[in-house]
Amino acid sequence: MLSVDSSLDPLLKRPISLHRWLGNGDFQLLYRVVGKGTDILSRRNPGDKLDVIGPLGNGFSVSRKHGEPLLIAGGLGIAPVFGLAETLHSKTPPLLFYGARTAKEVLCIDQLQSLGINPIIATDDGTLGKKGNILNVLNKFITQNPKLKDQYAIYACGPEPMLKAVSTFAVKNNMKAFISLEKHMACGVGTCLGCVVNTTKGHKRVCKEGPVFPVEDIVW
Amino acid sequence: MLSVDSSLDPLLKRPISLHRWLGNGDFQLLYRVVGKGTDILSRRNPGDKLDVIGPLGNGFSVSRKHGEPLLIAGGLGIAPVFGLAETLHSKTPPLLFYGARTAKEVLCIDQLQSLGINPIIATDDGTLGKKGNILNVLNKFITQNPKLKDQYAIYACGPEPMLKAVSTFAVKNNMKAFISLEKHMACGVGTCLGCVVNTTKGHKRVCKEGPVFPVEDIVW
Amino acid sequence: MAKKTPINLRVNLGKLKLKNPVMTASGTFGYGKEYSEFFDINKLGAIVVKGISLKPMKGNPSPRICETPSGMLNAIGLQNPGLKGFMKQQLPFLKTLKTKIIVNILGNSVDDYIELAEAMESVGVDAVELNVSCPNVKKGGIAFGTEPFAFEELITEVRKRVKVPLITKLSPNVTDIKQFAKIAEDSGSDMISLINTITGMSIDIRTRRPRIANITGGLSGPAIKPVAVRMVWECSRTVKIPIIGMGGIISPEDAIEFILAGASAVAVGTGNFINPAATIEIIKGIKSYMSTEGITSVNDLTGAMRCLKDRL
Amino acid sequence: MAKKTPINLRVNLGKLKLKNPVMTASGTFGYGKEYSEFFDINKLGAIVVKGISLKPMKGNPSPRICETPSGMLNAIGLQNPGLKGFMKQQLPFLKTLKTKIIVNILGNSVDDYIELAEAMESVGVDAVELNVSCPNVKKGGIAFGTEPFAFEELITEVRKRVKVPLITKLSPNVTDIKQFAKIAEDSGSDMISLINTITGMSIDIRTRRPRIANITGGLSGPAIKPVAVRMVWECSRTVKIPIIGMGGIISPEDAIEFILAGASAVAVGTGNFINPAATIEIIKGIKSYMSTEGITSVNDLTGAMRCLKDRL
Ligand SMILES: Cc1cc2nc3c(=O)[nH]c(=O)nc-3n(C[C@H](O)[C@H](O)[C@H](O)COP(=O)(O)OP(=O)(O)OC[C@H]3O[C@@H](n4cnc5c(N)ncnc54)[C@H](O)[C@@H]3O)c2cc1C
Ligand SMILES: Cc1cc2nc3c(=O)[nH]c(=O)nc-3n(C[C@H](O)[C@H](O)[C@H](O)COP(=O)(O)OP(=O)(O)OC[C@H]3O[C@@H](n4cnc5c(N)ncnc54)[C@H](O)[C@@H]3O)c2cc1C
Ligand SMILES: Cc1cc2nc3c(=O)[nH]c(=O)nc-3n(C[C@H](O)[C@H](O)[C@H](O)COP(=O)(O)O)c2cc1C
Ligand SMILES: Cc1cc2nc3c(=O)[nH]c(=O)nc-3n(C[C@H](O)[C@H](O)[C@H](O)COP(=O)(O)O)c2cc1C
Ligand code: FES
Ligand code: FES
Repeated sequence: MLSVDSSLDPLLKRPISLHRWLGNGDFQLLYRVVGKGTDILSRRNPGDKLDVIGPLGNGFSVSRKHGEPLLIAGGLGIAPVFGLAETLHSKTPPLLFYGARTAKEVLCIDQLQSLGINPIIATDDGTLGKKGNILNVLNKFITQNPKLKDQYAIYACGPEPMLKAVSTFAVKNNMKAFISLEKHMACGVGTCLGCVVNTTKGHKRVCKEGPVFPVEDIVW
Repeated sequence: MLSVDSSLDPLLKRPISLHRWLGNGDFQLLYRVVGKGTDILSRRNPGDKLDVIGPLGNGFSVSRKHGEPLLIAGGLGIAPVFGLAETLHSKTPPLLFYGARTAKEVLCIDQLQSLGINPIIATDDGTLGKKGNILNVLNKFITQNPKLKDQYAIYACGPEPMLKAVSTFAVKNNMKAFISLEKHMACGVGTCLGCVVNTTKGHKRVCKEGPVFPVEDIVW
Repeated sequence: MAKKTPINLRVNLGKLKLKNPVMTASGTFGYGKEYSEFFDINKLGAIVVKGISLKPMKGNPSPRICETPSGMLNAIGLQNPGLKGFMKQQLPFLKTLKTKIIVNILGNSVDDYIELAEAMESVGVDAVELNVSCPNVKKGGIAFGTEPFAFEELITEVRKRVKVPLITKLSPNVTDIKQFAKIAEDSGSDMISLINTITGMSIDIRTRRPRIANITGGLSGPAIKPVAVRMVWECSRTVKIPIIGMGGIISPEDAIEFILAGASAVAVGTGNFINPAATIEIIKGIKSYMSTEGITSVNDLTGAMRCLKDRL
Repeated sequence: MAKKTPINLRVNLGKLKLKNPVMTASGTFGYGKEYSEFFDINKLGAIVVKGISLKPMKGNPSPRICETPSGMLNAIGLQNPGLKGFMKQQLPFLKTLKTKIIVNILGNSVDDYIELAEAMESVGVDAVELNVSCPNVKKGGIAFGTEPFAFEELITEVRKRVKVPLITKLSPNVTDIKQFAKIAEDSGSDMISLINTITGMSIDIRTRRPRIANITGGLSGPAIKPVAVRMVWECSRTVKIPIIGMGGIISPEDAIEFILAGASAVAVGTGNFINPAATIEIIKGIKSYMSTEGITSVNDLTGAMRCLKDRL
């Protein structure tokens, strides 16, 4: 969570995923300007100080016992997914399915390739990779390689409709899947109960018990 | 009046005097960082756009029929007083009494001198000019040159206590005096009635009928 | 290709017909002259002028305003030139305008209001807005707007005497604003406007003095918008008369929010101070929102908020 | 040279003695654990925990919060683990702390409150805060905090049954908060805390849906500070019992403003979200203000606003 400036409007900190750890306590964030807060953030100058608390919550934790990692990123979901890919690349490079609205919004491709990862891409307007929804691409891929179902576990981040589709896909194919959720947040540390998601075990805080949840726990 | 940025906090525009007209519609402002708004203003980058309405109100209007101009500036009151000095300098350079807290806060000295104006300065801590209150200096000056009373009219801008002292001084010495007042403002154009000063003719709007008033009109 | 249907911004608030739903809030637009230097004020749906009392009022001492987080406090104290002063100094200019003129009136007794309303009707203003946030001298100084019986009597009596469209401006400083909306409707008010300012206060910790001379003042601006939207929504589910929504409107989005909550028209107050052209930009913005959303009449937006049934 | 008098931050709220006047506001500090990762929460004057009901409550559906100008709306829906859950999961940790523990309780009937207050007293919490913003099921769902008779009965009955210091938390959604302050005092409440959130609402104009699933929510944060300061001031001139002031406090200046207005202690709510160390910075800031101003006991600041007599 970070404050974009010290003004009281916007008031709340913004939740942004850790994109990359650079060592020495340095880190990178990757964000899209969508509203007032991110707009102000984008106008801050190099050297400016930001008020940041974190890292918060659980993050993706990959266990090979679930299978090899199959990553899915939708839009800015690439921010944490790339970070995950980077920590994973030492072993077999993970599979990455990456959907975006248009070619321009497909990010980190060079860095991914330098990690040996060749993402399978789909864009809504077909300007890069397949045209259409990345879940359709994944569906086709798994239908053509049904054995992969048992070898892989899914780690996904993206907009809610995509995560719902991932959930349906995982259940249908009986695959293990972990998704990183977005909810509006106030405190970011678990005290306000503002960011809850309905799960089979009751309301869970996305900022504290999440943002990553096994799909089977989520009650959509 | 200017907006320091588009955030809703701070909400209101800030009143800042026109310091200098540079021609071609360009102008300069001279301001002190005192709070949130001026702080944000001071962090804006060259080339940034500001939302400004003005010029508003009446400004100093010097008429030689009142006598030669004797200017008094206190602190940032130099901002409009300098502008006035600049428009006046073609004829006999005006007298300028200039008080500030400390040498560092004495501004525009080079420009004043290039206009042929050698201000009489007083600082609270004595780091430049006389030590103490500029009104004491003026008092002594007039006591030593009593004839000047009839030749000069006063134009003053500065903090309220100084303007009160100017008022007392002018009344005592039977001199014509015009003072530029500061009041908190919301609209700046005369509609909110927030900035009124009590005058012999009822409440007057500093943003519209002012900021400059003849001292004899003000009911302190 | 089908001809594009033109966008219709006209709204009828009972007999009061506006070319668009955007008006100014009383006390923030003077008597129109000042802002006419900034834009063509004839483009407004209506102009609501600063509150007028029978006798001239000097108002409160200075300081009268201060800034608060995303808002401001004011205690102007209803400074105004009085009925005669208004007729002489302000009305002639207002009469030249090609927009509706609404006069906000205030008094300390029912008779004051009647006299003012009759005077305004006689000179042909388009509507009268009752500012009920003033103390009722007869009832020991309790404001008309927070005491249901005084409130009811006021509207009933004024209604008996004038035919001019009556707007009752509701105070938000009450436990249940729906109650007042209902009384206004039942007592013959043609519409209601809300919200007036919320009473607040601010202290300068260095001088230890209140930041405004009157100690308390009225809070306005974006800070109060969520309260205002809620109250408009509550009232719109309670009464059938049209609602003029206000409280913190600066942008077209703000105005649309009030309309979706149930307002038939909106008024811009503090927003004029932040951006003198706010009203004009709001009119344009509503239009472009409607064309993006494929809505042809602004009336179709009133109360068009969607929500899950089980939450109502 | 004279020895510098040490600055005394201790305040006595009746029997409840605090090492300093800064506490947390219910619902914004969980049960203490989360913020203990950020700073030593033992430094706080007191911790007020999230409201506890007899049975666990699941709370409202998502979205539960949204941002507004200088504020936020929340409709958490009082999610909490219930009395048993609290005793088992939260109390053990709270018991290890070296600060006062205040439990905010809520119910739908007088009996609920009594049972909760007795349970809290029996486990030795330092004070109980009555959250009266809940609907009174017996009285047809009207909130205890906005209906004077239900309010009076609640406090009177709870008071009869427990000796533990009782704090009544006032709702700002009333016409006259002084009335409720007085009833609280007369009914045996040891102190009052105010303000709870102001009901508000926000609509997303693109989806045309309310921004929070519950439609309306409670407005908190700096936006409401002027309203809160005004209400604290009004109450402080009405009752003699100590007042805990809150509503939009983020900085030491904010806290001092409430104290000058008449609060004996303050609570930080939304401010914790903006700056997790806000409370600690406020304690430091009050201290340095006092030393600049030459004030040795924070009690001397309570109600120390100066104002022109003729405005009172
Ligand atoms: C756990 C988590 C991780 C995230 N990581 C990233 C990231 O790495 N890069 C990135 O670009 N974005 C990320 N987001 C989304 C990001 O938080 C929002 O885009 C951002 O808060 C928008 O702020 P704004 O002021 O520009 O937009 P506005 O729409 O003006 O914001 C208004 C309010 O809505 C909230 N809000 C708006 N969009 C979202 C959203 N999608 N999720 C949660 N709250 C939202 C804001 O925080 C704010 O409180 C993440 C969100 C979450 C919950
Ligand atoms: C007619 C006029 C001309 C001015 N010209 C200049 C100038 O040329 N240069 C300059 O440095 N300053 C000038 N000032 C003062 C300047 O407006 C304030 O210093 C500034 O508004 C402070 O804003 P802030 O946000 O930094 O301070 P804050 O204290 O955070 O402001 C809070 C509120 O108080 C108001 N305020 C604070 N100080 C003053 C003040 N002295 N007068 C009026 N309102 C105030 C602000 O406008 C704002 O609404 C002028 C004031 C007036 C009325
Ligand atoms: C400076 C000022 C003066 C006002 N004067 C009046 C008035 O004379 N009569 C009235 O009914 N409302 C008056 N109001 C209230 C506004 O009309 C409006 O109801 C309120 O400010 C909320 O809207 P806003 O947030 O858009 O300003 C005044 C408000 C302000 C800020
Ligand atoms: C997320 C959230 C949850 C809250 N939960 C409670 C609660 O359980 N009980 C209660 O009495 N007040 C609750 N409140 C109200 C606060 O305690 C406080 O009275 C209010 O927010 C005003 O203070 P602030 O502006 O500092 O937040 C809650 C407030 C927020 C923002
Ligand atoms: S953001 Fe407050 S609990 Fe998650
Ligand atoms: S600032 Fe509004 S009338 Fe002067």
